[in-house]
Amino acid sequence: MGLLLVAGPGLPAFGDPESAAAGHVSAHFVENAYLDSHTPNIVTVIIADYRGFDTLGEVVVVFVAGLACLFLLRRSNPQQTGYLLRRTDSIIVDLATRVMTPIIQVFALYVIFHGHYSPGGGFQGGALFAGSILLQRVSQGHENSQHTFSRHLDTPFAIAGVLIFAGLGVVTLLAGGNYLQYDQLPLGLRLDMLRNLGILVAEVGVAFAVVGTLVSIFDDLSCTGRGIPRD
Amino acid sequence: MTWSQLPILTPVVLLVGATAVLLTGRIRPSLAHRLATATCASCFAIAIALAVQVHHHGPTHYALGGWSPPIGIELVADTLSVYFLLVITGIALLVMVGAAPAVERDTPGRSVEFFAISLIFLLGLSGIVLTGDLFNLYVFLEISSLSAYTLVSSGDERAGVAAFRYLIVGTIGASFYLLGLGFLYSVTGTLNMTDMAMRLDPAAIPVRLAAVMITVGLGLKMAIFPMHRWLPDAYTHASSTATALIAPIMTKVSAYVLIRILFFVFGTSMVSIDLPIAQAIMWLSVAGVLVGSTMAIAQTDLKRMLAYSSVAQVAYIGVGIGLATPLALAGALLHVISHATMKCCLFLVVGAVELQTGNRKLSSLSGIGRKMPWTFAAFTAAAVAMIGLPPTGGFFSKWYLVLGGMATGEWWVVIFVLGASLLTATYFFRLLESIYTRQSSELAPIKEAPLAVALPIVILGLAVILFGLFNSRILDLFLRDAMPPGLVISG
Amino acid sequence: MTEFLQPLVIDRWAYVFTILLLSVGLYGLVMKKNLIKKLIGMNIFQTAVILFFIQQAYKHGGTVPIYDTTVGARPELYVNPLPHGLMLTAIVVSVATTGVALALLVLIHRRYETLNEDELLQKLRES
Amino acid sequence: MNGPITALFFLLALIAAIAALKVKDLLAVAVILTAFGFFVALLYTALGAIDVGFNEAVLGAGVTGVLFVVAIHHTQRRSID
Repeated sequence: MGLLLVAGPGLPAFGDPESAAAGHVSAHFVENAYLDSHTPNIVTVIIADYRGFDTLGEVVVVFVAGLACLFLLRRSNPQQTGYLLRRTDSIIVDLATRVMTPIIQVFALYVIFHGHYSPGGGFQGGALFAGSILLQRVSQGHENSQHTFSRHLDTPFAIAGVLIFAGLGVVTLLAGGNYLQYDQLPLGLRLDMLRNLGILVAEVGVAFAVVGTLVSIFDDLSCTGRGIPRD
Repeated sequence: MTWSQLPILTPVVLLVGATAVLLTGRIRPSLAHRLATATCASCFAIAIALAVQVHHHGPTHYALGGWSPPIGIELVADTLSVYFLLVITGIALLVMVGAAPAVERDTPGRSVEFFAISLIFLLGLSGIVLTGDLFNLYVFLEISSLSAYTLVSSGDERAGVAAFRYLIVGTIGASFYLLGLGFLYSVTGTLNMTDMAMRLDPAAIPVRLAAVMITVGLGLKMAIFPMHRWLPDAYTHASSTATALIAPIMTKVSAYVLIRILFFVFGTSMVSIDLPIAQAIMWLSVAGVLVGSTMAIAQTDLKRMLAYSSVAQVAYIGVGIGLATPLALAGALLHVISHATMKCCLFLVVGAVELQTGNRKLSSLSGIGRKMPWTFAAFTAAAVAMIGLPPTGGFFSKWYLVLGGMATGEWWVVIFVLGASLLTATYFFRLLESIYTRQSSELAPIKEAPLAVALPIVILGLAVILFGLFNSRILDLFLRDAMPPGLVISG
Repeated sequence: MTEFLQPLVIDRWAYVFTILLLSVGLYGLVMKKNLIKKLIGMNIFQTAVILFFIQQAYKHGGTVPIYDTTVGARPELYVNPLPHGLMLTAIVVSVATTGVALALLVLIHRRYETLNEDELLQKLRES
Repeated sequence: MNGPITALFFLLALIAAIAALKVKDLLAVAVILTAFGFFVALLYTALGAIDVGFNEAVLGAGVTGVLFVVAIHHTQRRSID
């Protein structure tokens, strides 16, 4: 740690507008993000367009985490699988979550689709949506919350998300561009609008994957599988 | 779609393959293995095509999203990365071909997920060797690590603990890498490797600190000596297929990242002259070889013995990196391919033995060489290569290491390699002796492994010898071009 | 001493805080015996690394990185957006790692009925 | 300008981090960890990283906490250190 402190003076000062990191590449992002893709939120443009491949990789990380929990904890035999969570006894909690859930979900959708203009996007919206489902799972119990989001849905959701994002790349590949080069989408719009659209599709893919995976991880963690005989 | 799209195809094919395995696995689980094998085969084909292309036209740069670097992320397929890509996909294909029976036994009812995770593991590794962006490398590092933890946990009942320890160590390693990257980014403002190499000031303190932290982080992943504790447990308790898949390539890819960052981004002079990083890696690796070999002698479990010998063999690569001379680095790279093939062969044999006998204690192996002649012929070839006897690949990689050491007057390398080979010989000859000469009646019903299991083992056994015979071809085809700037193999 | 402290404490106090947080995480990771505590230490450590990126992206007088027509595309008036994009990825990666780690812990507890490292090693030795 | 606020959030996050490692009741630890995530999210926001702050608020302060609680339910609640 002392070593880390020694290096401190060599770093750019906190809040220095002239630091090396602030110039170069990120200056290019700030100057061109709106022109390139008609999207005011620069961070959204960076994660979904300039560095879209990182985000695809991240979706794969989330996906493999969900898959890992599935692999580790879920048993194929549903008879052996019980779930931890029961419906809450408190009427206040029950009522509050019933009111809150749809509001959170609508807000989550807003976050996903409004990510171009305001903070937010696929991750945040997806995680928020997943959060609302987890809230329901915790308060209403596992069995009672299946009608909103069945536990059989989560892996397909995650796969769909990965396929939407990766498929978008394949479409641009087939259309003659590089992978994830949204301006090659065969739709006949202006280049910046094409990128705008590409970002939206990517965000939706991310959201699908995040919702599916987070709910899947939660379900796997909360199931009391007795598949492994205790010895 | 033209030939210029080749670099991106490996990750995309693996990703689509993984989802396809999951989807078809829900309907027909038996298809999952074939689909995974087909995916690996097509990736191997892509890697060969890429190698041919790089050989004829030089390094291929691929700008993702059409954004030219340093704005966007680029994939760079140069000789070094193609070399590693060939190793990864080739090993993966051979492991996958014979994986079905062992996976079905080790993880009953979950083999579909196992194959999907294996493919994503390969996706992570191939992404690491192809990418030209330091943060993208981190993302792929995490993909491969997360899937590796899961694959490790698929083994026997202690595997969970081993996997958790591996997860903690791996995450610290990745975090250190990310922290070092943060320092680099804050003084250069870029993440692209080529761009960073140009904008870097090797004298700046944050850059030096970043070099140390990245080395520590990757050293954790590569299991360099004092940070090797996770490896034996992880390899021993993982299921046999997982070990055969992870052991040959995971640590090699960490070595690749180390080579790429130390020599290509920081530059040879900085890591070996300005800072004693290379020397530190070298001495730690020397210790690693000795400790790993000594521990291997003391083991009674075949898999655990091989795991400790992995620590030692990976450390040879570390010695080659640490010497930082052209021939030593060539030796390290040659050792990557020869150790990957022989270690894969050995672990597959362990898997085959476990499949046929249900046991992997060293004592129970007496006389098994006559019951499973083909498998153990390959085992012998690989064992001879591990010791480093000619004409196998293991001999020549050490030979180049010695040459590289002598080029800078490091004569102790000769004695060290000889001594370490003697240590390796101790445990492998003891093993070979009991396999072939002793008689054992209780092994009566044991038969040769099924064709799909035995074939990859025999191919790997042959490959070990072929890499030895054609080592100068490998040197000419790949390693000469793969050298980092400033290190040129003369002659 | 002052010429050493001045650049560190006055100009880079956020950096010092980050290092402290990093140390806390590392302490938990190394010293704590309970595996869940170790995991929490790991979480704090990762958060500190993320914080390191975020604090170096900050600029005095910079606004949030959302394009504003009244400000125009002048890089010096926005906080550096690139680390934000990177750290979004890093946060999700850390949550994914935590998820897998918790799954492993549940698995370990099912088998050995303990999450204390010493007891766990004891049981491993016995079996 | 917002230096004091940032410093305050830093301090709170630091305290929460230390508390999360010191408290022996793991369920309480999970809640403190959530608080830690929340403070860090505020900190990100104060530093101008609203997207990251949002993400941390949802993931670090929300989902991680829930996952920890569920996992602790399955395992044991007390920790000796």
